[in-house]
Amino acid sequence: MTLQLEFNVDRGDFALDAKLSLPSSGVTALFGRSGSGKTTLLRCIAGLERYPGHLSFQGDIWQSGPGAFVPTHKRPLGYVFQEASLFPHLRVAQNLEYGFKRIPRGQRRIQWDEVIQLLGLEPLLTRYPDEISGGQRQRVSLGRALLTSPRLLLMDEPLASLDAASKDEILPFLERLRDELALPILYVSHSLEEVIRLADHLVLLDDGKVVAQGNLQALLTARELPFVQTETSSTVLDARVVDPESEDGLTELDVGGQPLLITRHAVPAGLSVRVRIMARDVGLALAPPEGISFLNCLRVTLLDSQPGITPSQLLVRLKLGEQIMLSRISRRSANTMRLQPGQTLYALIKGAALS
Amino acid sequence: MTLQLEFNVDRGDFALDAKLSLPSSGVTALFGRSGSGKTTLLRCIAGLERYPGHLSFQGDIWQSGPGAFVPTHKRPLGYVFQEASLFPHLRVAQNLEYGFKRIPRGQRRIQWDEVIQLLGLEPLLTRYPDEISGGQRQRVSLGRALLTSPRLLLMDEPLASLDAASKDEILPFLERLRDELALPILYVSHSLEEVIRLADHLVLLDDGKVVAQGNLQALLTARELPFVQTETSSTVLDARVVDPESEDGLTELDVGGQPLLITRHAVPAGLSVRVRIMARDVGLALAPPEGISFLNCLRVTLLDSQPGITPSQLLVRLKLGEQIMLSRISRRSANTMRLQPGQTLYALIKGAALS
Amino acid sequence: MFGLSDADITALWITVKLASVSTVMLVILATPLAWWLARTRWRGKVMIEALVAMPLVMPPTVIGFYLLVLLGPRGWIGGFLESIGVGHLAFSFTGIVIGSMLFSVPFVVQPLQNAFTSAGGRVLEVAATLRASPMDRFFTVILPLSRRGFLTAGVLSFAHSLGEFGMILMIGGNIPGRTQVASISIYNHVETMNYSAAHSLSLVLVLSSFTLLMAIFALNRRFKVVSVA
Amino acid sequence: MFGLSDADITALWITVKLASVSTVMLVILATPLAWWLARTRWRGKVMIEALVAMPLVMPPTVIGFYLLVLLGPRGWIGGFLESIGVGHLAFSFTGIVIGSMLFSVPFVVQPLQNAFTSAGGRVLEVAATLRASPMDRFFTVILPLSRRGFLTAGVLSFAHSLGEFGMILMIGGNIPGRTQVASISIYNHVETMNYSAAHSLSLVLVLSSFTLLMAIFALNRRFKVVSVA
Amino acid sequence: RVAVAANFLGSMEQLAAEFEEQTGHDVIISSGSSGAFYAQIVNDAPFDVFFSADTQRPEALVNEGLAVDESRFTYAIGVPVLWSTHEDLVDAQGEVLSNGDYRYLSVADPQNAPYGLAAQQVLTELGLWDELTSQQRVVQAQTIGQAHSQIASGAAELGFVALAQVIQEDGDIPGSHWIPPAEYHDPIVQQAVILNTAQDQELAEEFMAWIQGPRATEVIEAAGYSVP
Ligand SMILES: Nc1ncnc2c1ncn2[C@@H]1O[C@H](COP(=O)(O)OP(=O)(O)OP(=O)(O)O)[C@@H](O)[C@H]1O
Ligand SMILES: Nc1ncnc2c1ncn2[C@@H]1O[C@H](COP(=O)(O)OP(=O)(O)OP(=O)(O)O)[C@@H](O)[C@H]1O
Ligand SMILES: [Mg+2]
Ligand SMILES: [Mg+2]
Repeated sequence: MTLQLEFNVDRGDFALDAKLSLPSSGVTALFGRSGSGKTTLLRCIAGLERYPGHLSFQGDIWQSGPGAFVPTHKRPLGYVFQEASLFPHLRVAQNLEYGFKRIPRGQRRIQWDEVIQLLGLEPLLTRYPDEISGGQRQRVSLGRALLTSPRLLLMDEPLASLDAASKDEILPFLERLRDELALPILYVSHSLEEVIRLADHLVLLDDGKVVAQGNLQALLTARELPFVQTETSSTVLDARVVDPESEDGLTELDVGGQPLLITRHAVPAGLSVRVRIMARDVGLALAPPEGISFLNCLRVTLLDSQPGITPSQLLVRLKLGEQIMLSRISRRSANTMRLQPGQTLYALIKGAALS
Repeated sequence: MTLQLEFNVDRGDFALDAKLSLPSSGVTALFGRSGSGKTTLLRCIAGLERYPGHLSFQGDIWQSGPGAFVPTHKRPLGYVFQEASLFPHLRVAQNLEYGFKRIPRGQRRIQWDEVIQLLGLEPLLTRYPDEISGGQRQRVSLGRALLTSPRLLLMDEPLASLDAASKDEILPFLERLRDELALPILYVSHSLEEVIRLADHLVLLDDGKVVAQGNLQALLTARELPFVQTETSSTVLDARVVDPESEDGLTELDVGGQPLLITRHAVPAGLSVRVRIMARDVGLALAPPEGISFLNCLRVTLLDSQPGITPSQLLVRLKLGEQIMLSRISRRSANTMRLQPGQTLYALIKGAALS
Repeated sequence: MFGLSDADITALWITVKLASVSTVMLVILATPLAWWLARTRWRGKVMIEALVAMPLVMPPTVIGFYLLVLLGPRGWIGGFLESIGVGHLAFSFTGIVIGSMLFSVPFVVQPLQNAFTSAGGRVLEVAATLRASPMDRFFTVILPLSRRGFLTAGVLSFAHSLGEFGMILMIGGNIPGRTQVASISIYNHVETMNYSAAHSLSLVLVLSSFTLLMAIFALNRRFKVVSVA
Repeated sequence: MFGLSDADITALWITVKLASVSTVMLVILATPLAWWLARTRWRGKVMIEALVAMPLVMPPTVIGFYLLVLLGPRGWIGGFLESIGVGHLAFSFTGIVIGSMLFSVPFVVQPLQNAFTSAGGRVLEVAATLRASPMDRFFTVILPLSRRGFLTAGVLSFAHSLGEFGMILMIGGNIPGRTQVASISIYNHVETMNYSAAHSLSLVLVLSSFTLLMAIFALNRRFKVVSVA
Repeated sequence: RVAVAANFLGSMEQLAAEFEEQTGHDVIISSGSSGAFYAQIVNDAPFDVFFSADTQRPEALVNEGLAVDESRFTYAIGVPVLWSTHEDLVDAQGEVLSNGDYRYLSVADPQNAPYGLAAQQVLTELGLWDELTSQQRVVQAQTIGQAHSQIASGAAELGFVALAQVIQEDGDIPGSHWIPPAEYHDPIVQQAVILNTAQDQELAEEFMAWIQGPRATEVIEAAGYSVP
């Protein structure tokens, strides 16, 4: 565990009590409603607010008791603020250089050209912040933080005002940073899509309290947590690559002994991967159907069911080998099919994605 | 057509050429990549930028030639800025009152209490803008614009930094405004979800050019537009309410003579409604399958197919009566099923929503 | 009180009146100018900006001299006023108010211009979309955001009017009860080597203005510090 | 040139030197004070703020008098310097620089404090996360964003040093070539009814400072106007 | 309303008080520099009589028709004195000037203060002026009031001031002093004049007459001036 923290913020109306241990690499998503304390927590970690607490990163103590407090500029972190907050007196290039210049050449793990190119900043370099668009500002701000080659990256909704296409360009870059540099990232986002795609761990805040923290997969399917009840509720399954180059642009995986086909990815055979499946993409059948466009049909056991987000729906938990998968179906279908716990069913999976 | 506009912005690097006619009520979504000119267009409409062009709203000329230019404060519009931009010296309540006070009592069509309650602003009223969270600021900014009871509402990503739950509270409110006040809204958003839910019309900008504009339904399924090729590509179908209070919390509709079940809505029987169906939620079968959890199974004719967003996928256009519906299936399934244009198929629809 | 003579007390009273009246009037008059300077893109504005600083460059007595000529019965302004029966302005309270104002122009215009420059921008646009007319915007957005600028302008101008005497002496003529201000009295006490009277009057002036300023600054602290950035 | 005597030209030169040296030094010294005032939350800071305005409240000659006592051989400072063999500061260029600086303190501290107050906030936090130390942040963020404050501080202080003479005369002793400044010459010309000489020297002073200021303001325009808000 | 040169202000206050007591008239005194008064009077300053520190300005006012010629008279002749706060610095012959151990000698500005001019003449007579100025040892004050301050503060060890400034009520002079011989310098003649703008010419004349009377002369002489 890399980042150990415990903070007690008391602002009268609002109190944050957070005690967390975050892993030394990978992305931890910070999730919670507006006003639940996500930004406050990031600010405490960055040392921008000083409240009673304890904080250590990779063995270095950053804050402890009233005495020990490493000032922000000595913490090797990158912070993407919720509002872009560019330096208004500096051009985009100078904004980007600001942190870059302050990192000794030998410690630069993220390269200038790479960031510029991936974030599409080239045409903006000579502009001033008030001469670029909102999304462009956000990209510059992201680039600026990355160029300090941080050892810990704090991101407060870095992609909120970006269009889908830009996101699709930037997310793989963040994934690469996460994987290649083993850079721990704390990521605030309201988009479950983004979180599921990037995050390994998840911290759920509610009104300043940590409601849950842990493995993404476990939390997404936990009955008592709200994730199962959202439009985008999903499952993440562990799988093994069987044939990366199957026909029709597909890759074949093995999930608990059964084949699962996904869009082709350049992954070596034998690799363990994680697959994300949204509950809404999973249909159920009593017997494996024929002449139907669903690519995957997995044999599962019905675990239990609970009301879904609307009265017409049910959320069903299925057991696939040792793993749990969610399916959202209509109450009417469940009745028609006479579903019972323990029953063997066939899960028809429309889409699955590597995560 | 209420809002007629034509602008020619030339900023050297960037040129915006927009000629639009927008309807007198309903929501028009402004869609486009980061830097495509959405904000610029809104600013021109609000009169915050003055570029050569012509602009009239409900018959009033707001800008015409070099002479006629109605200043911003005389245009009865509400503007939600991309960055919340609250008055830093005023408390939240005073921020909200700022515009409200300036509207004669008789012209107030949107009530104070309603806005405060719906946006959950009550606990924030006595705070200053730098004492509330990012999402809270965004809500205040939205409330502030609404409280001027505008006759035209311009919104630049008003919900970007809000969590799903907050959005789910606010969107119905916006829908009500749209419907009850017949308030024309110009809505910038990167979330196709939001757009599909709210918008009737759509304007697609690319690098300052209007690539397409028109009916949402038509644009979403137009082959040449990028919408069909997104993760969330959808169809909007016209339907008629048959039985609003069917069993199991469902409402029964009629689409081109076939029944369609959706989550129950309080709509009177006989009403014409629009139903949104995402391409990814539509599976295909050669024959109506049995013992399966899909509620809806509609008979359709295959129109054509095109490559999907990944090589493993196909995007299929289906004819349902006179309407067109999209389905996204895997190439492998298409091969297995030997799909041919003109073939009769059964569309298995997982989820459908009134829009 | 502190061994001040009646004349000294009268002089103190006139000083305070002079400083208050000229500060208030100057701030009111300079605000539109500063606003215009902060907003205009006219290239010639640098001329006006430089001009604004000019009163500082000239020795007070010399300014006083030129003002005397201008406001006196043979000057343009004084002569005109004389001809319409109002009477010229030299040696009158109005005269020293004008002089004092002229002299404080740079202290008022510059801080206000700065404040207006940084208070502008986005919030003004927001206010416009909320139906505030330009005037309305100025009073409800710019003014409150420029509070510190006004504070500085007021303090510098007030304090400077208290201490200035060379120019006031010249156009005011040091007439007791009308244009004799405390600073001239102090000057006279020093000139006539009446050092103890000079000390006590100085002390009163300094202590009272110190207290006043402290009160103003303390009051200012009670407002929200709005750091726009 | 404009009928100026050699003495006048020397005086002009000393004036410019005095104004430049004292402005530069004052700005350097006042910056930390203004920064501290802008940042501290100490309740007693209002005292310091009020104190800063005090030099304005006193008539220049009177300040000059007290300074003379302080810097002269029997004063604390002068006495100390005398005892270590440096010599007291009355009637020296250093003395008038100190006087001039003291006198301009409010013009420099106030605008800088304002500028620093509004330049703070979020961008400072951003700079900290980009590894800039407090010093570094001050120089790379606060200073550039406070450009207009520095401009005002510099202009007011410079111009005021040009025009001030009551105090300079008192502690400087009007020694030609050392402490005789142009404003004294103008004053003398007026006093001795040598009005034409007064006019031309005034004109030179005003024109040259006008040109200088205009150049400065014009230069300033070439920077980006950063309206933080 | 009396406009009086600053160096005579102290005496004038005393005189005015006595005059008020004797006649019951109010006297309003404005003090300032003679040069400023001249400029003001030219611009219709509301004064009745003007007590200048010199002769040129009353003369100039008369020439310009702003003052009553017949009323011009010398009310006092100033006595310059070389003075120091040190008990033994200034010797009875003033030789300290040439061989004394001092760094600064303060004089009023010769260009506009008559005492300054007198001091310059004394030093020139002694052949020291050029030497001292070139050594930058002469410091000039705006007025003799300032010169006095410079000497009193010790910043200048000695300097020329008016006898009236240093003489105490009992006739003593603190520190050490030397009164240079009157022939070393032009007399410092201070003249007064009634202005044409005087509101009450007769009252002004009465006041001027009183100033020339024996009681006033006594006061003026006690203050350190000589009266013709
Ligand atoms: N300076 C402040 N003073 C007092 N309360 C504050 C201050 N800043 C934030 N708060 C309050 O603290 C709570 C947590 O704020 P925080 O910014 O951490 O929320 P958040 O989780 O980041 O929300 P969002 O998603 O809207 O950005 C909110 O209720 C907010 O109103
Ligand atoms: N003041 C300006 N001067 C010059 N160019 C500008 C200015 N403001 C914006 N631009 C450029 O104009 C283009 C359109 O900007 P605009 O803000 O309208 O984009 P947008 O569609 O709102 O993007 P986003 O989704 O990122 O907010 C961008 O390329 C931007 O860089
Ligand atoms: Mg936040
Ligand atoms: Mg935008």
